[in-house]
Amino acid sequence: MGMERLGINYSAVLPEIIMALTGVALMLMEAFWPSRSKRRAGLVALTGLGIALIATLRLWGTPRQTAYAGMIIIDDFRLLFTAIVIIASVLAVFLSWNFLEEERIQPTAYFALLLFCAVGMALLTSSHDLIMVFLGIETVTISTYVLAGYRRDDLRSTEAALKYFILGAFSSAFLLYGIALVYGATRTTNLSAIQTVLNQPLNDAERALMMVGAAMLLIGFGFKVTAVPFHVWTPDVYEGAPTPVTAFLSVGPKAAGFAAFLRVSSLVFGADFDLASAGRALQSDWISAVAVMAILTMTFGNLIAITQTNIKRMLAYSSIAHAGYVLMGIVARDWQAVAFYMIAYTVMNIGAFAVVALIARRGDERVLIEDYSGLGFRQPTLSFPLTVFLISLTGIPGTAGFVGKFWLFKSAWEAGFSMLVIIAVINTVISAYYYLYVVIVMFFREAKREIEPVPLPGAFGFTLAVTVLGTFYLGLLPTRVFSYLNQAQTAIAHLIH
Amino acid sequence: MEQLFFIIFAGIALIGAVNLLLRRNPLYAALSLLTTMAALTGLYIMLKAYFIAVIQVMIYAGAIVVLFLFVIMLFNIRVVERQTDRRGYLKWLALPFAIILIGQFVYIARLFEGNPTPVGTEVGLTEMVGRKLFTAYLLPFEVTSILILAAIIGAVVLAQKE
Amino acid sequence: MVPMSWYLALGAVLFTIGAISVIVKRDILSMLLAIELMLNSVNLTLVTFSSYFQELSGQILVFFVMVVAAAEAGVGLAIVVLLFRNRQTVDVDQASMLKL
Amino acid sequence: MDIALEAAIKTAIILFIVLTFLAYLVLFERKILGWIQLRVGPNRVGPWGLLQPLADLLKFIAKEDVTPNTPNKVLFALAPALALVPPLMALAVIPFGSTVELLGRKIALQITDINVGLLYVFALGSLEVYGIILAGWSSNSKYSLLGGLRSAAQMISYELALTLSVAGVLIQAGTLSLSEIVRVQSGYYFGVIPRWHVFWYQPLGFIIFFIAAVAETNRVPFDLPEAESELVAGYHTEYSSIKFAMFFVGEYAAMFVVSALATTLFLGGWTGPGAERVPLLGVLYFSLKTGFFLFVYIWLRGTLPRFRYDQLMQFGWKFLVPMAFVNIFISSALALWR
Amino acid sequence: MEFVIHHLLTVIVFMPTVGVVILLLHRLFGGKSEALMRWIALWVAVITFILSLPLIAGFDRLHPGMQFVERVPWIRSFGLNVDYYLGIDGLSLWLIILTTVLTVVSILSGWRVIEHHVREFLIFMLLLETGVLGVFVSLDMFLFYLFWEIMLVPMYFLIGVWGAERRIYAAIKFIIYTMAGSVLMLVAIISLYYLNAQATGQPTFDLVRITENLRTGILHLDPRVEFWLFLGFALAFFVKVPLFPLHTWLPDAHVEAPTAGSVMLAGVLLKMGTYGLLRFNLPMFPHAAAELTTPICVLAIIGIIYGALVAMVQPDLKKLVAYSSVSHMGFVVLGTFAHTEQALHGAIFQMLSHGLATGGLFLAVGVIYERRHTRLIAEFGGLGQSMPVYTGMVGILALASIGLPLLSGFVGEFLVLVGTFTSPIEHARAFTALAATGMILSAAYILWMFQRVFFGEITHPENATLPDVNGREKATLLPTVALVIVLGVVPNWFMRKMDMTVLALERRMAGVAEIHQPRRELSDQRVSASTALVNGQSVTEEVTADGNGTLGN
Repeated sequence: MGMERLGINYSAVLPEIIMALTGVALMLMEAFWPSRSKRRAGLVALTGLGIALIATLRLWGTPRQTAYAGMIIIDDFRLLFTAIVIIASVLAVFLSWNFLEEERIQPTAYFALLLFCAVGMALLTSSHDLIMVFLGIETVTISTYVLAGYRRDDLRSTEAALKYFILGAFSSAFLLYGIALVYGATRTTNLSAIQTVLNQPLNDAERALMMVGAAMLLIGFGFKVTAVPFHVWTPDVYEGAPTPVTAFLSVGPKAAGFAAFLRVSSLVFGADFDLASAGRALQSDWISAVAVMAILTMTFGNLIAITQTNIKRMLAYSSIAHAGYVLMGIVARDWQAVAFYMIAYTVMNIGAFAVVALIARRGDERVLIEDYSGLGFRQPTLSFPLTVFLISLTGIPGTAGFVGKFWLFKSAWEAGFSMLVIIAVINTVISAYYYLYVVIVMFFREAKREIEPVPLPGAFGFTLAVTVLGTFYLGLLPTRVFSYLNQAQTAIAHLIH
Repeated sequence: MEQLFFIIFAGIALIGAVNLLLRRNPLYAALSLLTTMAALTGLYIMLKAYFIAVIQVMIYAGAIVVLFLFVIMLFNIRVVERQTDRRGYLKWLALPFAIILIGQFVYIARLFEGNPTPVGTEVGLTEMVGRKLFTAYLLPFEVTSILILAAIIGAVVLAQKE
Repeated sequence: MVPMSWYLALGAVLFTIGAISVIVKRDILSMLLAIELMLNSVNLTLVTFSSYFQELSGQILVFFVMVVAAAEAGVGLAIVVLLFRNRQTVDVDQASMLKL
Repeated sequence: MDIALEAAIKTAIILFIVLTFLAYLVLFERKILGWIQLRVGPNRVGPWGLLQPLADLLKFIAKEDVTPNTPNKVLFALAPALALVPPLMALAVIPFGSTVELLGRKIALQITDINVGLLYVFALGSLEVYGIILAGWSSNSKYSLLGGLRSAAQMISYELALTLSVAGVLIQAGTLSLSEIVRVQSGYYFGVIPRWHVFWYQPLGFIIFFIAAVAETNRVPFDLPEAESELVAGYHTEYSSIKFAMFFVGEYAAMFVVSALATTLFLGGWTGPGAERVPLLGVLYFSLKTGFFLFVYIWLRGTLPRFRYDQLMQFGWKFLVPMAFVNIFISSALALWR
Repeated sequence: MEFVIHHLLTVIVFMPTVGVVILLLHRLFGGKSEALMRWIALWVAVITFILSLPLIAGFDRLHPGMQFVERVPWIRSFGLNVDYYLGIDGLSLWLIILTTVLTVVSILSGWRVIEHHVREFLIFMLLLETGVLGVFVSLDMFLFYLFWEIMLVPMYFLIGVWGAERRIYAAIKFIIYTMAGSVLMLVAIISLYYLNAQATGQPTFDLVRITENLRTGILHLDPRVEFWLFLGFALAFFVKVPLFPLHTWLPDAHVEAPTAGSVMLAGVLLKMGTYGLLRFNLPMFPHAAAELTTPICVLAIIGIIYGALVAMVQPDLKKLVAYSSVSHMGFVVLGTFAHTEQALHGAIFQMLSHGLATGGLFLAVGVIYERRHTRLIAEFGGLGQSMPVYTGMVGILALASIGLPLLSGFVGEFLVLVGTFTSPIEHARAFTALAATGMILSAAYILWMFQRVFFGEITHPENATLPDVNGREKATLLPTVALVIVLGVVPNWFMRKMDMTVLALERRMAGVAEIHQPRRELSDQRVSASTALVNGQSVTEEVTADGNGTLGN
């Protein structure tokens, strides 16, 4: 049994290998070279992520290929999303810098978990088999359960971890049952093989299994990407988890979840099926289900977000709403739009959470929107970036959020979902209310009580600078990123027809 | 004969599951689950999935449920006394939900009745499983090591005392 | 000869019972146990398909499910321990500073 | 039907022999402990105390069976059975000797040879903890509970090392069937040294296995679950009469199974000079090797102090498990090299 | 200098942004002097104004197309062909000048009033100018939308931070209304883009190209689609104008905004709405425009009368001026949809006139508010005695607002009325009559207000000692006063520059048959007139061979 037949290809999983080894190295460092210095652990983590990012980018342009007996696939889609999740992880490392110090948390295990989570996310973006999808999701969620509960002496954090865990495991069971039923219908778990099977007529039993299986998969993915009505865990977890972790949760695992969702949707359900085939019927059902989910998600997320008084909860609901926008991209089957939106969302949301983390400070004490009153002119170094991010989240032109939204809307419109687009733009207006409310509180209200200014540590300064510049760069000069995406399109044109 | 065995095992499994649903003491719930698992082991043997049958006992019964019992005993959790109404409505939701789900599944399952292909003989052997695990499923197998490592670190981090 | 549908039906019923238990139970440990029951029913379904189809990947998937179940149980129980230490209860409703 | 009948007869015979053996094992233990402590040991009932086991049995049966005020009487009664049954069931796959010819039939001296034999034993071994845990919980006594807790933690921890230590053997033997494993070990290298795993490739695995096995059976120096000086009698504090006897027998049965397993896996099982031709000789070899392990058990009890709980855990996780991994690594390297 | 000449529009649009950068650098280097900041901002605004003057000189009034064109590819991917595409025609030319003038005036008006967060105030003012100028010069729909929305942010802050008591409510209302309108426009832009790409195979946001495609029929729209697209754009613009039922944000925003904000809002921002109508709705969707003429005109008339009536009962000066805006902007909409040349001329002219007159009135209110910290009409009276110069200036502005001949308001409103009267639309005469009522009402409330504030006895003793306008206030009021006079005296000089644009618009509407059905003869006349002009136009095209109308011409 030669290496070729197994499809062993180390360079294909090099980013994962590097990150996993870095995680292990961190743990070993803790054993043999103990220190509570966050700097050393952080630098090791950053180095690992940086090398992994380089490894990912070096793969750019390699022809589309599967590896490990069809378990994973290497294409530009995977590389792009892997790059996104690695960048999200890098930003999360910067965000955690201070948090670890203030909470006196032992840093190595934290960073190791972050890296393992990154491994899971990267695998998720490349999985080409339902088994890999399942394992990738589990690797991500198991690490993040722990990260969510990392402030161990704080009840909110513990409860967040608990709720996340129970609902996460619950949804995993649904996902798994879906996988089992799909396997029962098609006798395989490989995505291409499933597509081949679906391109033929199935018998009644198999079709029924496929339908229910697809519905279960949808539930499972719905949980992972915080789509309504499977979003219930999101606000609590986002509120309770330590803010840097929340920032990470809202972008990294979500991007990875969307990658897997998109992969499954597009490869299994998005192909051009013969008219008589089982896939055709399934495809339309799937798309309309996702469309309904998108509408519910964005509307619900935005409406509830208005009523929130806690900024973390507000951002949680906003994150749900944004998931709704991204689902439009899945409906439109335009993965580049989704990819761009996730890049934009990563940059602006991490930035927003960076400010929130900084203001919340030790023990997540100042997280009410009221606590921001009078911040505006007193600390422009914080309020200005936050305003930029909020404006970008609203989707005002000139910022990353606008270009991303614009593209999604355009794709959905071209795909013929004009109603969806109209609902989405109405939602955008709704969202303006609560995003700009924060701006109001910051700039238009006087401080209720005297607050000492928050120091701006270097790591945060760097993060904020990068994210603000990124927001404007993506908003004003997106051409370069577009052209990368464009190249990718030609490389995997057959992924979505 | 085989059908009789199936009915016995399935009956035990169902009793265990229903008991799990009804019991309020987590200890009894755990033991009910154990019963179900034992019955499932019997079914796996009937399906000639020997390897799965054995590791079912080893992992589920031998590790997971023991862990549960350990935690239950650690906190010496007795009956959860309080009866709250907050989730009462969920119970009423659950019943129709259950009927729909079960009906749907059973309907689908019945569609399969037409083709009772014989159960495989070769497939369940440990050697076959092992061979496949280390060839086609090599990468997932390796990924589980990361997963378990993350779980171990996580569990230690969370549960350790300062 | 036991028809395949019997196994599948049993799996479905067990899954449903598990799902309902997760919803109606109030203490975390029972919820976790119910989730394990759900995973078990998935396993039964997979093994059934695998045996009847004479196709091994179902059983391999069961293997992975068990691994994941063990890992999840470990982390989940660690969270329970932490919660108990912080709050002396395992009742989900009790442990609800955060709104549901 | 023939096969079933044959299995039933074999089961009955083996159960009878082993249980009798276990009864006398208790006597031997007391005798040997006595000698180690420079005293005589039991010597009143029968010559050299040989009827002592019988007397013990009568006493167990005659004593009042006390059930404490427990939340669940069923579990309380079930626990001893759960402790006793798994080790006895494990006997089913242990090869006591090679094949004998009887009434024109070839009869293997093993109840059944299933191809996942080793895993079967481990599966049953992992069930053993339930008896102890449930006993500890249902006794409604703090000593029992602590004993049960300790036992659960200890058995889960050491099961890992135990299982991992066997992986080396599996890599060498390439099978999970116990009789196959024995067969692999027959023969000699250089004409003199038997091809037992303990000599070839697996000495480290053997050591780890035996240490972990002692811990798994809750024996000194790992007898924390029943540490009499701390916990009265641990998980079986509240048990008396025949229920206590079941725990008692269960523990010794577990010792026996583990020893037999060690024999089979590492010491070549029933193999030995002439065992192929005279099957009963094989049984003798098997008994001698197993007896040696049982003696070591008793010897340890006579000489070693008890671990502290944290030492126990540290030793298990930080020494045995890593060493088991090293062993697997070495074994794999050797297997590839060969 | 070469760069400035060839990229004049870019320079004008981004000059204020340069000012923002200077102000930020000033902060970075620890500059604290508020006076210096004010001077920086003022000079930047003045330079912008001066730079915008060559536009007038260089504007070729006979050239029918876009002038001072700049075009650079910007985003090119996935069929997202976005260009950085600027240019002006007769419609935008004067609006740019209006913007640059009013910015200077606004910055001056905030000189003493704005005491806290001076730097931020100036930054937002300059950003606002960039946004507004960008809207007027963008010829790419994507770019247009970008500036359109960006402009909201500084205005939001101007109202929210430096406004009066209910500023937060006003700011939110302002932004939600405007955004709600503009996102629908976004949908319309996307769908128009998509339809155009489908029809021509060339995806582009190029406004001129798409308009041309629509005119020539290369891109043919289904009537229903056209109707919805029209509404998509129109709602955004109607909110901005504001047309009657969508106007409720305006009084709040005006009243709460600081004087400078009100001036910009009334003077420039409202014009963006009517500009959009003229730029998008009329030339692109003439059929829908024709179809919807009657309801829109009705709404415009309601706005005119309703605004005037409400203004009449306002006790608050600023509210009065705000409602008068609703009324006056109604004229612009009416003129826009009357589909005659005069009416269009009048509408555009009224935009300028209203910008100056109302802007000036807001400045004037600001002047006495600074002194008395109240805007209630009842608090004043007899100011003519204590502040004669001020009274004179306000008088001119008020008369201009009423539409007294020889002042700017007269020209615009008169042309609108004449144009509407001769308009082929249904009920044209009734509309004219009602709109004329509005004019009379406006005379009533303005004069009544003027009388109550400036004439009569001084009822409140503190008014007796009010100082007259100082030099800075004169500097703010004078330009507006002067300009309303100039506009009123030599309207032709201004209107000449718009001729070609208006003609093109008119012809576009004339191509739509149905409005002309009631009066076929008239339309025939017009067509012949147009043809004559077209011939003349082709001649001029040869003359201005390079066609770009840069300064060199």
